[in-house]
Amino acid sequence: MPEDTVALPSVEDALALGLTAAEYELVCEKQGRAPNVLELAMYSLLWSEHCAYKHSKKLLRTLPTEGPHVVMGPGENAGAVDVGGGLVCAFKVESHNHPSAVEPFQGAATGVGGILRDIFAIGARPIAVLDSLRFGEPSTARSRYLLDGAVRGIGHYGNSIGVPTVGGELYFEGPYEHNCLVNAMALGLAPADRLVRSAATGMGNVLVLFGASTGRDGIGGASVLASAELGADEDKRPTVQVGDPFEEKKLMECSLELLERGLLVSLQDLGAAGLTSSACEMASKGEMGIDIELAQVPLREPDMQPFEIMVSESQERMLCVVTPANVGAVLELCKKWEVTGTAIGAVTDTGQIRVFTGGELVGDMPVRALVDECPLYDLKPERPSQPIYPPAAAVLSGEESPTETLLALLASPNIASRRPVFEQYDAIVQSRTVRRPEQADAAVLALPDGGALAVSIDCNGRRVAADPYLGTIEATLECASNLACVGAEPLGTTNNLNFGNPEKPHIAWQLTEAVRGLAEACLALGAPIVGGNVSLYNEGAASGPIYPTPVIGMVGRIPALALCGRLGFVNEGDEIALAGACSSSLLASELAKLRGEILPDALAQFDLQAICATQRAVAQAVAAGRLQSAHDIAEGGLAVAVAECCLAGGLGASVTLEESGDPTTALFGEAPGRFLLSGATAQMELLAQEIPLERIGTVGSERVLLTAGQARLDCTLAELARAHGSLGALLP
Amino acid sequence: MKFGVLQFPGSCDEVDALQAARRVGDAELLWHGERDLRGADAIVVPGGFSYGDYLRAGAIARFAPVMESVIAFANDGGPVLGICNGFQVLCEARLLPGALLPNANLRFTFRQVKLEIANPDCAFTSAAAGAASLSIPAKHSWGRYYAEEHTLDEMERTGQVVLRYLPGHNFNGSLRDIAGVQNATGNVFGLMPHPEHAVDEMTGSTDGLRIFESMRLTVEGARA
Amino acid sequence: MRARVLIRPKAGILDPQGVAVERALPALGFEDVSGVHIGRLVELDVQDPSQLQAMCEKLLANPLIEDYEVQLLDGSQ
Amino acid sequence: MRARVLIRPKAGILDPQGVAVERALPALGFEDVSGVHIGRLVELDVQDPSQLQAMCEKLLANPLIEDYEVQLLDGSQ
Ligand SMILES: Nc1ncnc2c1ncn2[C@@H]1O[C@H](COP(=O)(O)OP(=O)(O)O)[C@@H](O)[C@H]1O
Ligand SMILES: [Mg+2]
Repeated sequence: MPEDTVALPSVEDALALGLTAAEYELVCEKQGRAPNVLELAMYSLLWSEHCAYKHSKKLLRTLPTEGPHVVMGPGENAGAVDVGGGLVCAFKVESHNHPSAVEPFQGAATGVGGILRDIFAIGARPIAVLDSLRFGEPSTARSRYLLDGAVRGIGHYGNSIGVPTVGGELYFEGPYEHNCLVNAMALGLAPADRLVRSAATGMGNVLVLFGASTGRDGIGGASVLASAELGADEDKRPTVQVGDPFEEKKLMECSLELLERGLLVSLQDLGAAGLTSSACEMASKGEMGIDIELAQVPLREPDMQPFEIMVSESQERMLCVVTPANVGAVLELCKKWEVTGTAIGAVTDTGQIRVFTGGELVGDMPVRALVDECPLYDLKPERPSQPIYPPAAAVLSGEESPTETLLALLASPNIASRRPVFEQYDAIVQSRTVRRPEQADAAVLALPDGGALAVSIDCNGRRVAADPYLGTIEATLECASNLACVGAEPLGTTNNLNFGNPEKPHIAWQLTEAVRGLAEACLALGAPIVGGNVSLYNEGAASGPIYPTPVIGMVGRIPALALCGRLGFVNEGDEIALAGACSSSLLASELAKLRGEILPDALAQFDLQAICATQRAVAQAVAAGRLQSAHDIAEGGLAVAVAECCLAGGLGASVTLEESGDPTTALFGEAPGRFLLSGATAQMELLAQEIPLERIGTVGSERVLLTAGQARLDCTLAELARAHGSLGALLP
Repeated sequence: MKFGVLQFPGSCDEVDALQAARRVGDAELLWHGERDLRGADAIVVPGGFSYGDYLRAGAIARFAPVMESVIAFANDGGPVLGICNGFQVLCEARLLPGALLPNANLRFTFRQVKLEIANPDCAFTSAAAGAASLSIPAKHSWGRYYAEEHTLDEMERTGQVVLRYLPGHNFNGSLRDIAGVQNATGNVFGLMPHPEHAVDEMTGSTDGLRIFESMRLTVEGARA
Repeated sequence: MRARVLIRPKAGILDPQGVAVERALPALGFEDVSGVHIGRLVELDVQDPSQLQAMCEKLLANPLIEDYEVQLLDGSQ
Repeated sequence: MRARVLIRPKAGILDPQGVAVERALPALGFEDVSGVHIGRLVELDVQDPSQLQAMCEKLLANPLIEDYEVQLLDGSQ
């Protein structure tokens, strides 16, 4: 190493960068000396929670990751499943929570940009985006501001780059007030033989950086942002990363064409921790070393320090490994797409990552130490003895009539139509979208072989808060139910674990229980985990932790596109049936929230295997064209599901529940694995031989009539539509 | 009959347009940096965000080398269809009157819209004759059609207003509900809604196919 | 030389952004604001300032819908 | 009183519009243009110009990523 004239950073600097004193000691040990500024910055990022999964890696190892359809499991930029016809579907969900809390438009936009890069980094062309959003109650101006900004940001990026946003979810709950969640999922398609990994191999091969130039964006972002609780202290505002979808569009086309022409050895996007993380992870996976010459990196601002260049999170950049013979052709193709490409380094056999500026060595670290030897921590889970979350303010007293209750539920921000949001997204570009939002429970995307993909993203954080284990199973089941409603059986699952501070025992307990539930549900469904993301420390300084929110994304296949399901009623006179065995409960339901009830400390038990069997039967019935409509019964229970099927089909219905129990529970109670189906009587009779199924009414007329014991509910479609349209007021 | 579909950096709907055109004829993509139209009988300037739509939608794309050839082709009477961003490009290139401004609702909006055919005799709607209305998706943030009052009067008089939003469907605030216009000689046509996304029942509607069908009839009619 | 171009919506053309800002201000406690118009600001370094007008006509502004005004800034910039 | 607010991307923050325009200009025959930045222009009538700064902070600009400059124009406007 050159005799550094500047003072070496101290242990205090390490602490400020988010490392512990013990971790700093370990860095010194790995280096055999005290690290310099550049090295410490790189260690602090790669050893951050965000990059090293210090508190979650051991848990993640318990997830099932293998199955007959899995082509690429966790560990690469995205996972992938075989979808037949020689194609694979790559998909992944990722969070951009903290950047979105600071600047919702750019935070959400760059979140979409980031997840898209993960998809095309493995050689798949992105074909769809889904967004998963959570804010505080919409009564606060801040929540509305964050909602508006995030939705605009997602639309701005997805619309401009030409990838349809085909689905998503949106919740408003107090615990997200100071720490909103903005997760984005993307899917891509690739010929099975074109998938590329990120391992840097081949001594002497060249490292080419291409895409946007490097500026001071998000410096310190990954470690500082992802591991410190957001305080009221506004001075800590980092430099906001600004997204450029136009640049990314060119980058995407360029990357895909480079792969199609077979010009690359490996490819990797630059995300959190920028060049540091990309280069080190490529070297680690290939068990090689890498030399980087910073003087070659195109800069947006002059006079950037070496450490700034190495940790910059400037968006829209990719790194690839190329054989020397192909460098010319690669740079030529970059030119065609008006993308700046530069050779910045080489693959070595040293096992070291060495950083040079103008030939002078300014950093030298063992790749293994940086990437694989960050200490992992055990969680100390402890079930809380006290309720963690206060109840929401009551908006219903419990004295309302069934009709008033239904209208209040339909108008509640968690249930009202998401149209004002999804109308800001292009859902149809690429001409694959067979089911758009509100046409079915899952989005349906046509495949060239006459089949289709179904995709859904889901998680009811309030139910997970009540019972992290069962709540996570429910979230996973709900994804599978959504797929079943369009006729699909699941192929694989992705997840984003959004939790509070895992060093706190009750958060550690939530996380542990949730992962246990996720593993169990994925096994039961035969839908292994192919990838995901973890976002911890989601807490507001005053407001406490968010609801534990394991966002689940699931992809399935439909055999024949033409038979995919829809949720709206289709024909007057069709029979309506309720499928599924679980008896519903008001515990942790949307109605309980509207009534201001405190969360229970457990959810009702259910039979996981029986639910999976019901889902399979429904999926098969839909895929065989035996049903006219199918809708899973979720927030707001049966009554809300009936209303949604009526609104989507523009038809009324009359439904009578024979069940003797409490009518309010029958109408508005919630439970996993229940479906509202419509179709011909003969089909219902047939299906009733396979699964628990109760025929409860008929489609028809202008009115919606529901009877449960003594309770009677009666309203017009127009009244339902008015209540259901209440979200428009939040996004004028 | 062969369509040439332009491709700019930032085009998004060019493959959709290509596939739609292929339902009625041959079609190939034409790269923005080349001047050769490769013998195309009709040109489609597709939707998307050419050059990110930075500055003004379509403002930069209209200077692409391929546009020089398209302008010459149009001036020779060749049929040119501009969809969404392509419509904006054709206005910026002065091949069509008027301009497109940010939506009155100030948001990107995606909605299936109903359109009235204001000029059923035009080269781009002849195959839709008799249709009461067309159902075609629109999706844009810069779709508010504007031209000066006297220009609008003149356009209405001469049949240059080809498509209008039906009542309740003009979310972008276009003057006189204008959704699509043609030039004075009737060979250049631009519209904000996306006919290439309405060519298959599976994805919603087939009304857009009639626009491509009309272009084929026009080209073949001229040849006969 | 540093130059600045101010580009405004032409008088008489609806400026929904200006309207939206004008509507939002009172709720934030700013009364008595009117005539709000929103346009674009372009700043650039040019060798030859005589090119600026052509640049505006051709690219930076659309004269059908926008007016523009060129300001030459202190050459020392 | 008529006022003008110039809003620009903060130094160091990516300005994708400026980059795209700068790249386009040479092809249109405008060489030697550099440092292109694109921002917004807000013009308005205010009774109380002392409110302008607060207005910018709260609504007109996004102080996280934009700088602003307030100009008071000739009162006769
Ligand atoms: N909750 C999770 N479940 C399964 N795999 C996960 C999870 N979180 C992260 N992973 C996997 O760990 C790897 C590293 O993730 P990440 O650091 O987010 O990658 P990237 O930098 O490419 O976004 C990826 O392969 C990802 O799929
Ligand atoms: Mg990645």
